[in-house]
Amino acid sequence: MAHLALDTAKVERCRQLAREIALPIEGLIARHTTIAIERATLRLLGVSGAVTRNGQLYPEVNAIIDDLHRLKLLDRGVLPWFVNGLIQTGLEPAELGRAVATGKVKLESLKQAPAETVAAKAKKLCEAAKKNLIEKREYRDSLRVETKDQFDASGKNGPLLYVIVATGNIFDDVTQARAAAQAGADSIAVIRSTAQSLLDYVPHGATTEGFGGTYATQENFRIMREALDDESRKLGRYIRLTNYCSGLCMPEIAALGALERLDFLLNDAMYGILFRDINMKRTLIDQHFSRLILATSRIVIQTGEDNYLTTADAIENGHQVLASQFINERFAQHAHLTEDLMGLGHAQEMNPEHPNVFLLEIARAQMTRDIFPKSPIKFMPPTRYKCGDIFYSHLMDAMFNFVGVVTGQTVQLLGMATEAMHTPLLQDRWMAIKNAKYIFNGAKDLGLDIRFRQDGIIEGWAKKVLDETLAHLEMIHKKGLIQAIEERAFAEVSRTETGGKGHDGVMLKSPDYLNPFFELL
Amino acid sequence: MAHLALDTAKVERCRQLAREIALPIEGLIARHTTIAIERATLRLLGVSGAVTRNGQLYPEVNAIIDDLHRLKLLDRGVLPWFVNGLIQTGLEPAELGRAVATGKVKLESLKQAPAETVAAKAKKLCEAAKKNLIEKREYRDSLRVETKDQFDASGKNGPLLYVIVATGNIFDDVTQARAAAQAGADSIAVIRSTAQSLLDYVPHGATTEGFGGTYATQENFRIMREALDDESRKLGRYIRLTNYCSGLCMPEIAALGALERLDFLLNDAMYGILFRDINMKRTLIDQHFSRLILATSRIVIQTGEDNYLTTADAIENGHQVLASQFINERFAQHAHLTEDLMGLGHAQEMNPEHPNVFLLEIARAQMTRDIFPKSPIKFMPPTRYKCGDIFYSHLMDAMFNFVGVVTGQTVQLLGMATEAMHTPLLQDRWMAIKNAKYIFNGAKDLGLDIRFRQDGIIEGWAKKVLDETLAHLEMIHKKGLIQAIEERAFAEVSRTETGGKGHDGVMLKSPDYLNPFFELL
Amino acid sequence: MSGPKQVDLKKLRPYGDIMDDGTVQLCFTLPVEPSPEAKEAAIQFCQKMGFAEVKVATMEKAAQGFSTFVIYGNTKFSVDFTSIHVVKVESQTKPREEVDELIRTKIGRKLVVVGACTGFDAHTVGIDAIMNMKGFAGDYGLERYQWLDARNLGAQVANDDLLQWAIELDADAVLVSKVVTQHNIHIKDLKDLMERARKMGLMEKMIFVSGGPRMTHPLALECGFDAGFGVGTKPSDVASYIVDEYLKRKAAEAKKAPAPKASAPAKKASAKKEALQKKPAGKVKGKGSR
Amino acid sequence: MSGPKQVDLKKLRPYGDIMDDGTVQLCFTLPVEPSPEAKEAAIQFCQKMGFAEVKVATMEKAAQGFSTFVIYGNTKFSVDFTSIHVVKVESQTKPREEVDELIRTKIGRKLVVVGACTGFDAHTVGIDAIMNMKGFAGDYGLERYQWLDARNLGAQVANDDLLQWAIELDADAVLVSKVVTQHNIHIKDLKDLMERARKMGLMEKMIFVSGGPRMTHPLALECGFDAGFGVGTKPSDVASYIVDEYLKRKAAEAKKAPAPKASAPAKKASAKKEALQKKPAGKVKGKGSR
Ligand code: B12
Ligand code: B12
Ligand SMILES: Cc1ncc(COP(=O)(O)O)c(C=O)c1O
Ligand SMILES: Cc1ncc(COP(=O)(O)O)c(C=O)c1O
Repeated sequence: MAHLALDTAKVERCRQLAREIALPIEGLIARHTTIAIERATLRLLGVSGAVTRNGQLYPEVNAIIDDLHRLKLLDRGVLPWFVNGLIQTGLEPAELGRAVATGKVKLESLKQAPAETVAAKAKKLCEAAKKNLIEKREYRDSLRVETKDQFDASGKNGPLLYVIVATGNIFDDVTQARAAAQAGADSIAVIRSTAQSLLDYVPHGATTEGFGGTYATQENFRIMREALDDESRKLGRYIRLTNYCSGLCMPEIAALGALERLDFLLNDAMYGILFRDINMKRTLIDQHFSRLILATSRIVIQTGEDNYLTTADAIENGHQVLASQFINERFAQHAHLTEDLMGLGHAQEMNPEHPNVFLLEIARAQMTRDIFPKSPIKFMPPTRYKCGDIFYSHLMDAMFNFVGVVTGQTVQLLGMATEAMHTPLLQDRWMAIKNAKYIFNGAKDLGLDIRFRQDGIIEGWAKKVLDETLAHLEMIHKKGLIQAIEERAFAEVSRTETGGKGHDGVMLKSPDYLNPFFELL
Repeated sequence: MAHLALDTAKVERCRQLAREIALPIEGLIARHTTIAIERATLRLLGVSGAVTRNGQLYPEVNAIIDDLHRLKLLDRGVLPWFVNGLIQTGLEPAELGRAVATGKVKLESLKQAPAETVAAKAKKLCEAAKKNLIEKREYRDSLRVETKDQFDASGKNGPLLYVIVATGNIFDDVTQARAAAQAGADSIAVIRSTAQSLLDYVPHGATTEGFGGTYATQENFRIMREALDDESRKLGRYIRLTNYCSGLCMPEIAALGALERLDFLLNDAMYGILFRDINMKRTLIDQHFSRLILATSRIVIQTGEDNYLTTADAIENGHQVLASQFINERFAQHAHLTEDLMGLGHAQEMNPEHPNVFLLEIARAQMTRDIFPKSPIKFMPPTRYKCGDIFYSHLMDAMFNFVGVVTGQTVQLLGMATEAMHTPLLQDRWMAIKNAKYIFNGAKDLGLDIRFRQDGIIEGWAKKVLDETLAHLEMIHKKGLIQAIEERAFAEVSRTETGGKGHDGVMLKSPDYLNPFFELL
Repeated sequence: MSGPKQVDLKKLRPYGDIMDDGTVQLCFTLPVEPSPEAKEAAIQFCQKMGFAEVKVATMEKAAQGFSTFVIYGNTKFSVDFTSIHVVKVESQTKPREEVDELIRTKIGRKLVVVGACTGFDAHTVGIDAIMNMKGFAGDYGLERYQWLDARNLGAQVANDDLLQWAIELDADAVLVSKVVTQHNIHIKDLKDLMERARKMGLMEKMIFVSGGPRMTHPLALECGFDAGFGVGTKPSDVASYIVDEYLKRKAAEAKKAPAPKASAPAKKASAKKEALQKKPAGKVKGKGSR
Repeated sequence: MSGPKQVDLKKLRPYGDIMDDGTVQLCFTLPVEPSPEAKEAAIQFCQKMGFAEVKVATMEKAAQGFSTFVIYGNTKFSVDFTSIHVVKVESQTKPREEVDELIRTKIGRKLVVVGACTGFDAHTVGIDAIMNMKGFAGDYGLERYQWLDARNLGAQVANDDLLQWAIELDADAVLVSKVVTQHNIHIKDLKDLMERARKMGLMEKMIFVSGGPRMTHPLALECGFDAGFGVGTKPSDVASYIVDEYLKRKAAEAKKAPAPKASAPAKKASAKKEALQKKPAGKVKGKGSR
């Protein structure tokens, strides 16, 4: 790979700043829990059912947590109540969950076992839950071995072909996913239905209705993974499954993804804040717990910096993306995620008519590769400048694929010629995969065969963006992350500490807060 | 521009060999004339009409030459007879041409003026004809200045956008040509009707019928050039016109192109032999006279080595293309063409699914640029591997455009997404131009910003092809060009010295052969 | 032999490389394996659509049980271009200064414009392009207009909330952006909004404008809006329309009852002030808004 | 809520992202300037072709007076896949060895095959791919067959010359390649050839096979040929067909008159020899042939 001559001292300084920027937030994380974390905890213990509330399926975990939250009893966490319930009723977690959700048992009004007993049983249960996660992980890894999986996080074996399905109907999604896999896709992302991230519960069961995407539910995960297991074996190629974690249910989706053997989860420390107006504290606290789970299950996170460039100009704002990547990297480390699990995101969104635009995109992609050498970087395609001229749009994707393979990106989310029109048709995806295969094969070793001219346009642009990034992080460091976000540090969006959705789901932990997962994961 | 480290001694040796290979042929050229040369001579003097023979328009020059040839009187050339005719009848060339063609005057049976008188008048007429050519050239050049023409033969200003029109109807061609120019095309090539090159006369007048192309006639040239003059002025951009010279009427088409201010003419020393089975001697003798005319009018020739790769495999036969280019270069020099008029042709025709195919194509294109730095190289698009999947085909053209701009080719003949289907539709051409503009702009200075890794795949391939070329030229040198061609030196085609069409049109010049153009042009 | 065939507007047909050849390119996928029968099915299908000379450029196996085709055909249909009439937004786009001047002189108070991207739709870039200072393609947004009081509520705003704000701010015009169109969600949401507006009797009081990449003026009318704008709309197009429409309505009113006009401005002004107090910070700080 | 909707072969329709949605992409150019009217014309045109929900992805100015459209529509048409019947070449492709073996055992003499690309058509690559040693896509050409005597006359061969050669060489099969198809020149030339062949009474004596990128078996039959082959044909497909067809005819003859069969081979053999003497070198040295 042709590498850029970047000032490593500046890169180190950026990491240093990110660490210091994250520090106060890490304190905040330690002191709080959220209703989502407590629900995720119950899910890990096996509470997975749903009850019908005014005609709609409502998860048992929500029913349980809602009540305790209303009674202001959650600052101790859900476990003291729930585990005590298990002791008093002698039921299994799943049984108790149902009993409580259906009102047959009231956790708050049961007699209390001694704290030590509860704590001890809680620990045992959580250890069992962790063991379960590890078994799922090992099964997934064995399937990868069985299918001779070639994936290399640092991108050695060329970009992975990653496509989305988004029919809204999980069964149609399966049809599309199988077709894509047969055409050559390596990973299938099931786009979530519009604004599911704003629901404070995870819908239940298989779903066939959704807008712009399909609901992320445990059953939908299972159905899709089952189909992909089948295709993986048929094709002798391991096909990955991706879904979306960020949102009001970040910890729960992480738990469900872990239980259903997902490979990638879109998981960003700030996406919810910036793009879904979810409360800052809520998001920052949730993302940590969710990542603890993913670290245990060794699921690759994919961050959402690419989104910055869909709203802010990509030529001017490259530094925001890089600055955010350093911060996401730091939060990931804090949750024990190893570098090969940090799928940092960026995108090729510059104005296609800008002179020498490919040189600037190469500079951005190459520096991302060079600064995060072990990261399974997620490279997102042109979307914003995509237009109704599908033939031109198809070319933009070809040049995106070209930049991806030349700079050694790890995960290439394939662009669609019809991006400006509709969610992908089967033929759009087939065409996109053919596009990527052609370019990846034809330019296979080009990155290794060229060098960038010293102080040329490419190197110059990379230097410029690194300097701007450093300055940007210095600014954030001075103001503090929260203040900086309020002042539009990222994607031209302003959010406040107390504003946004889900703030009331955040609680200060009491001294007797109990949740062994924080130690175990 | 990233340059390749090529062994200049080897390149020099190739040129040396080409000179020696051409030498015997140059002798042959000096000793012979052809019916086409003599017809072209008359056309330069102003004989441009046609007579009707069995319902068809037949050029006066053919009528005149046919008769003299039948009577075996042409070894002195047509001028002794025709100029004497002018003296005896006192008619103007055009008038005499008509009179002879209609049988009113028999050149052979007129009384003879003294040789000196004839020679003197012949010289005067040819000088006037040359003056006329130069006026046309100057008018063309003034129009280029008026429209601030940016063309640079060495490719400094980026590849020129060159498209073909081929409706078969000159008036529809004009519609298509104007549309292409408005969309951004810099040069319009009017493809000739299938196999016109096998006609031993140039059709007359405006034509509206043709297969796979439109007949090359003086009137069609005029009609198209007039339309392009108009567009050039409207768009403030000089639009070039191209047509096809090689074939049985090579010298005449050169003359007509010169008279109608063409900018490019497809003119190859061996194309007719290899691809139209036209007799070797005929072709080699004709090409020289045609090029003398083009040198005077400073019309850029474009050679046809690209065709080799449409029949022979492009990965294996790169050396044939390069060897042929050296030979074409030598014959061009011999006809006084300067480097900036030698549009050597090559093409991107490798199997698109070959691993690292873009690296190999870059190597081929770059070495062509480096070995012929001042040549207005003509780079031809993928055609052979083009398929019915127009979306994929469109990508092949994008990568062709990419290689073209990165390696600094001069003239980029734009590929069409529908290449495997039909001659281009208006929308196909529009799409192709949009493709080229996008890639050329986005990768504008990429060639300057990269270096090729020493002994990398690209450099390695270039070295290999140069070595094979040297060996190939040594072989041709040993056997002689004629024998080598019989033994398939180029494009896997075998031709013999006496085989092929038009051999009977070749004549040994007699000692009193008269044609001042050989000294004047 | 004369010039090329001229276009016959009464019988307008697609142009390939000769006038009236009716050439059309198609690409579609049939849910069957590639086979001679599949190809024949594709051809018959094109013939049903009225194509003569159906040329199958390619039949590709897109996946098990799916064949994708690229086809060229020559249609037998033509349309009478001379008889086509398109309903267009009745307004001439004017420069910002002119619009401001018009409002200042002819209305004498700021016009209040409330905008949002409604329902679950989270796409703010479109409405931002119209409303935010910055604007779009070098054309300043409505917030930049001196005589417009533009309020961008951001995205994912429920229809009811939008109308509530419109009432509280005493809006003269309401702008609605819809970008997600899958399963025609945009049409459902837009009709729902206008249904509520009608019930609340806001139709006469306010000018309702919708927009989005798939929006057209006719479609907007069909959904009950006063106007609709699509791809490439510029803020000045919208501002110009709003003021023209406002004046047209006033003129019409005037004919009926010229009396109450005078006091209006005053009332408006005050009403607006209060509303602004009520307006929670969070809202105005919506994604991408000022 | 169960599985996805299954395909209904009696009502086969294009598949976009849901079974039966009938999605089709179109691209065409109208000879008018881009304008709302032009867009409407494009929409009406699509409606005439039976499209519902016509979505104009883009209207581009391709040139003065030309608008190019990309459109997505949902067709209302479907075809009955179960009732489709395609006439196919009746022959099973066999490996070279098998074909040679068949000829050796069942016919006992080499079959003579003469091929050319006719008329002004100069495209030899196609016929070469079928006839030359080298072959196509790893499948050896007819010249490589021990029991075939394959003669490739190259390109731009006049119909009469081809037939003359077929007669002189006493050919069993005649192969004709047509690549240029503009204005259906290929159909004209092919029909002309068969007209002459019929007049000369060669129809029964020889097997006439045509091929080319736009050729289909049905089209070949329409032009009077016995079989036609299109894109991607392999030499072995052709060789297999020739021998099968030859044997079929012999069998049919046999029924009628089993007598003259015996002498045939001998006659053939000699006839061929002479012809070869006559055959001018130039000819066989045709472009691309050995
Ligand atoms: C940027 C973007 C996003 C960003 C949005 C960021 C933001 N804050 O807006 C992010 C990444 C968050 C996003 C998310 C999603 N998106 Co999105 N997104 C896009 C994208 C790439 C560009 C849209 C855009 O900004 N265009 C630029 C603006 C300026 O153009 P415009 O909206 O057309 O606005 C102009 C005119 O329409 C008009 N106009 C618009 N509104 C109004 C209003 C009025 C009153 C007036 C007068 C005029 C007017 O004026 C504007 C200026 O000319 C498009 C694809 C594309 N290239 O179009 C997909 C696209 C719109 N997204 C889509 C989808 C499905 C989603 C998701 C549901 C999942 C997914 N597939 O990505 C999620 C969830 C979003 C949600 N809950 O709604 C689909 C919609 C498919 C459909 N037709 O239904 C698209 C088409 C992509 C695709 N092919 O799948 N997306
Ligand atoms: C190579 C080529 C040339 C070469 C030909 C060299 C040669 N000696 O053959 C050169 C450069 C000389 C050339 C010239 C021209 N060409 Co040309 N050429 C092509 C090209 C790029 C590839 C054709 C090819 O070799 N295909 C590979 C072979 C193996 O495929 P195939 O022919 O289909 O053959 C297979 C099957 O069809 C079948 N088959 C074919 N013949 C037969 C016969 C029998 C008996 C059987 C059983 C099977 C069979 O088996 C083969 C193997 O599977 C095509 C574009 C394309 N990509 O298709 C244009 C193309 C065919 N050419 C075209 C034209 C118009 C010309 C020209 C007139 C001008 C121009 N536009 O280039 C000139 C003049 C030629 C003339 N007088 O006829 C057009 C034809 C348009 C049309 N549909 O009418 C095309 C489609 C390009 C275009 N879009 O303009 N051309
Ligand atoms: C990090 C991240 N999380 C989640 C999502 C999807 O979020 P939603 O479901 O809200 O569209 C995205 C989409 O781009 C993302 O980048
Ligand atoms: C050098 C040269 N001359 C002439 C032609 C066209 O020749 P014809 O008219 O015989 O197709 C070509 C086509 O590729 C060419 O390369």
